[in-house]
Amino acid sequence: MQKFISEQNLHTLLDKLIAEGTRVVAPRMNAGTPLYEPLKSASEMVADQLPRRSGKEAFFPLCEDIMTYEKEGQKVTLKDIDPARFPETVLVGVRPCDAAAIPVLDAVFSWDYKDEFFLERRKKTTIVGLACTSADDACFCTAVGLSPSETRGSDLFLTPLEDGGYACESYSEKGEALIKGHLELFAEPGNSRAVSLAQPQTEKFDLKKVKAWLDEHFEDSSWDSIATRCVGCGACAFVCPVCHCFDIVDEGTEKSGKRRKNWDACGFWKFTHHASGHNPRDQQPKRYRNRIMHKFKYYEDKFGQTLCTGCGRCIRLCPVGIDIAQIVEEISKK
Amino acid sequence: MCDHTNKNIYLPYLATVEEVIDETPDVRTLRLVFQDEQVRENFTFRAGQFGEYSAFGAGESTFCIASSPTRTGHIECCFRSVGRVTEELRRLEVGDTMGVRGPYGNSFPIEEFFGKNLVFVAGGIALPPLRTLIWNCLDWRDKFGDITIVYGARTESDLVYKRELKEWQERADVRLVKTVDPGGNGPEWDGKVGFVPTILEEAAPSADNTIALVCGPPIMIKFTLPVLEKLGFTDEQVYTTLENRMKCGLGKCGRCNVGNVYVCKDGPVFTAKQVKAMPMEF
Amino acid sequence: MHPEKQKHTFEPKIIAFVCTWCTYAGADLAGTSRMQYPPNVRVLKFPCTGRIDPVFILKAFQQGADGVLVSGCHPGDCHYIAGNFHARRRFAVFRKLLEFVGVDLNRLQFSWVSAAEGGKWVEVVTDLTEKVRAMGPMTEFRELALEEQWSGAINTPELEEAYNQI
Amino acid sequence: MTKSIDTSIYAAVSEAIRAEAQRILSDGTVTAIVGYAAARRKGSAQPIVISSADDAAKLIFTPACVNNLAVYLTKAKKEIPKKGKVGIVVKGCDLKALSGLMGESQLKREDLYLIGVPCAGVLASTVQPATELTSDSIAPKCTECDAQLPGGCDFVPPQAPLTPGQTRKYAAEIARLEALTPAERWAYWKEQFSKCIKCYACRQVCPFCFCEQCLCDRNKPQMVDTTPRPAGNTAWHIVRAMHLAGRCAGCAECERVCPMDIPLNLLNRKMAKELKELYDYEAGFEVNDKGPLNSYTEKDDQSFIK
Repeated sequence: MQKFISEQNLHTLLDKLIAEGTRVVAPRMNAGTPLYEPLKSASEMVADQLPRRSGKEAFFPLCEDIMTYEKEGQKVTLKDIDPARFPETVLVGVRPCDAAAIPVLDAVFSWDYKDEFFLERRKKTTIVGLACTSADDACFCTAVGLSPSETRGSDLFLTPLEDGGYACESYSEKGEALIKGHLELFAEPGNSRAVSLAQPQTEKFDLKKVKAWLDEHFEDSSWDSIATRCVGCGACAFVCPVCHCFDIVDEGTEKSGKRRKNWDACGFWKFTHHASGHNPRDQQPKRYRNRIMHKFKYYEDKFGQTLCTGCGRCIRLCPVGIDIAQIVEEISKK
Repeated sequence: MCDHTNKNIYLPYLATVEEVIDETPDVRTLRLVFQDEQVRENFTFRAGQFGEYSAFGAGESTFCIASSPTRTGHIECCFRSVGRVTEELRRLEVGDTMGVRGPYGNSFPIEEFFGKNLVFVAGGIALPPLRTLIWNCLDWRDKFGDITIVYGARTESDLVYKRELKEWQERADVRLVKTVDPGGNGPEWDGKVGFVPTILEEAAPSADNTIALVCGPPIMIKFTLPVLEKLGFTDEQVYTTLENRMKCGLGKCGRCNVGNVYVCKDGPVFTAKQVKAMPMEF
Repeated sequence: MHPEKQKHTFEPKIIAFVCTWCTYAGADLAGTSRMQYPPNVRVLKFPCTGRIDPVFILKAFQQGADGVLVSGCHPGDCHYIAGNFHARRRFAVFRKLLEFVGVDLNRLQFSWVSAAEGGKWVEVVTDLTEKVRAMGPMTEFRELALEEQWSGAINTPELEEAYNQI
Repeated sequence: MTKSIDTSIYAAVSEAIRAEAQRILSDGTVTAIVGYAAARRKGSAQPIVISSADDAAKLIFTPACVNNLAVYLTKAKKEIPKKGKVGIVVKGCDLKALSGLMGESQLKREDLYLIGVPCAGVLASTVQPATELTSDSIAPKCTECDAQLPGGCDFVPPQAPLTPGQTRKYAAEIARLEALTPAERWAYWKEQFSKCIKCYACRQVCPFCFCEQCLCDRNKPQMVDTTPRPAGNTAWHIVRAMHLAGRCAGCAECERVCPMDIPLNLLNRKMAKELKELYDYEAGFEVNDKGPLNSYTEKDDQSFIK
């Protein structure tokens, strides 16, 4: 379904949704940092900045409770978290690189055992993508086969128009339902052209070639030169739209507390450290190798997808300037 | 509260500690009974599978289910007290409640072992993952040929399941070769003295129609595999279980992988052939 | 004869980190001398004030203390010669840090109480308890403990109940 | 008002670094040099370790050379070979960190060959690496810099940086916060800390966070909650500021690398300010065996103690 929505009507739509009790999550400024966060009013939305953290947070929170426990003498009572309590959400202004990440994550959270925490949020969230109009030289969505107008993952996709407002196309029943529920705010598509979209400068990687090299080069001296400078923080993984490793910890007192699931990163030494003291990935280059391998080989092996959408966040935010686009490009040329 | 139809895959079953057995000064066995009647009746597993055991307030740890699937009504876990969770589990007394998730992972293909001789090779705290299979096989004794168990630990007191070792030693249908590392033997020691790979070579079980099951610290495995090869075992005849740090046990959390193999889903039981095909990252 | 116990609407929880050689002995003296002081204080004994890590103070506030007292030997009297001199600098700086983060320093008291100063112990504990009582409960850290990242927050009655019990 | 900053000396400085690196690697003075090299993105730079004289040509110095390379010489980075003498390119602020590490017996002066860099400032983390250096785009730490010309190095290019007077950004911000009520300050930090994602980038880049196992990675006992919730985040940042008090040399790496823009260096600057007032201590180029928090005098202030 193709429609047009004016900037003002978009705001009206969001305010209406908020008033109805739907959680509207969109890029907004939090103490000077753009983040996807629930809006109190549509006017808070900042559409022109790539949020510092990706949209995965709406489905796979930074930290969430998975149960509570209470001890009384020898007895323990557990309380489950009812996924039915997750709020209905509309995620608006999502960059194509963030939206495309969500179907990639579906694979891992729904193979074999089903992670209802992710899947239930997924079910209850409508993703409104927004075509991307500005790229810097860290952006490389085009290199991994996506683009600033990529609609994968979006239920509804907005493209800014030259004469103002947005061209609006639905790609799922959820997207269609959002339009139909508020038809009065949408108009028939007009003749205005789309504004010129972002043009990331990175050339397309030959991902097959990259994988073929990775298949053969688990042991390779280049891992050391790539990752010696890595300081072992989790910044790249935490800002990544598709990194999905997590930890499970208990927090509370002797008497009662919660079990929580929170983001973890393969860059941490503790990630694979055994209680015995043995660590299969005992050096930083081994940990960084796992990051690259997971993204461009393991995930491909297991789920037939690339675990990277080229958002460039890890490049911009790496404390020591590790540039995954450059690394993969070099691999593709080997 | 916590029935197995529950959709929350991270929610454990509650289990009561029925018996506490000290195996060594720092290794303890807990015998557990599920509190929910339905779970108690319907919980089944296969030898080699593992569970996630909770000490509430401390977290979860991963161990194999150490009891035999043929002994129903309870399960056992056996662990060394080294970290926050295991120390907390060690504090549990009879009647206390803990959590169990599982069974997870693959298992030993026991049906394929029918009619064959079995050689179990274990070191230290790595006997429990094989003990589940050993009892499974002993309970179905007539389905297997000769059964040899080579088990070693650093010292006499580090040997786990001492009562069962005695029982196996006394059985005519099991050959038990027990050993301790040089210097680990006391005056009463009636077993061998030497490292497991050496003792295995001495014991020299025939590779003919035989399956070898190896579990132990990485260093023991490293030196045992060549010995088995020397004795004529092919890589398909040798099974081992891998131990990696895990959190979810469900193929989600992303830390137990060795290359593209998720130990929690594709393992923990592998043939030596599979292990050799993996990158050296375990 | 016990004096009439006064009824208060708010009984603050005070955690006292004390050194075993002086203040603990001082508190003991207060007890054996049958001096009265508020029962709000929970005493934790350490070998020396030098062993009292600032993180303990933080943890106490996080776990629900309304006030924290740190007390040890007078300067020059340290059983380990200089433990309290080091502690003095550390706590001077830690106070400034907490103040900068926005913790009201009236909830945190340091003192030197010797083994002979049962009376001073009573005075210090009473002063702090009454001061904190007047200030009301320490809500900052408790509220913080209930806060979730927006993405992980779910507001269910069961959870709220569970929270309230923690 | 935006004032431009003269970076014309950087080209000559880069040239001098390259020549010196070439010389000390080929004559065997050092086995490796930790320096900066250009990276793919326009104007960007990244740390590099070179061990061959042929690679000396890769070394650069530009306003994008923001890292404090001292972190690569600490225990936390076991991957860098520490055989023989190692050369390192240091700005004044980085040199203070090295002096601190020497004071804490983590490094020996004789194992290092210090290539000092005259520096007029580097770029803030909030701007793209190709941005021109101005009073707006400059890193906040550089507005308070008193170490444009490092002292006590083995080699310093002869150029002298020109640094116009700057508004001291941290001093101004600390003064602003100090003037608030405790409740207002608490609200400020609560908002900042709630953004934290516990990526530990602040810890990993800090030259002084060289502990084999951080207090926060230990779970017996679990002193600080590991989950990235406001409570654990606040505890973590308080603990870190305390552990750095009297040690932090002001390189502001923690703040630069924070992906969530938490003004972490404000805490460290505040601590430095207090230590200056209380014990007249300031991080500098000289090596002190004892920092202010592992020494004492009998006359230290105790007005806050009953």
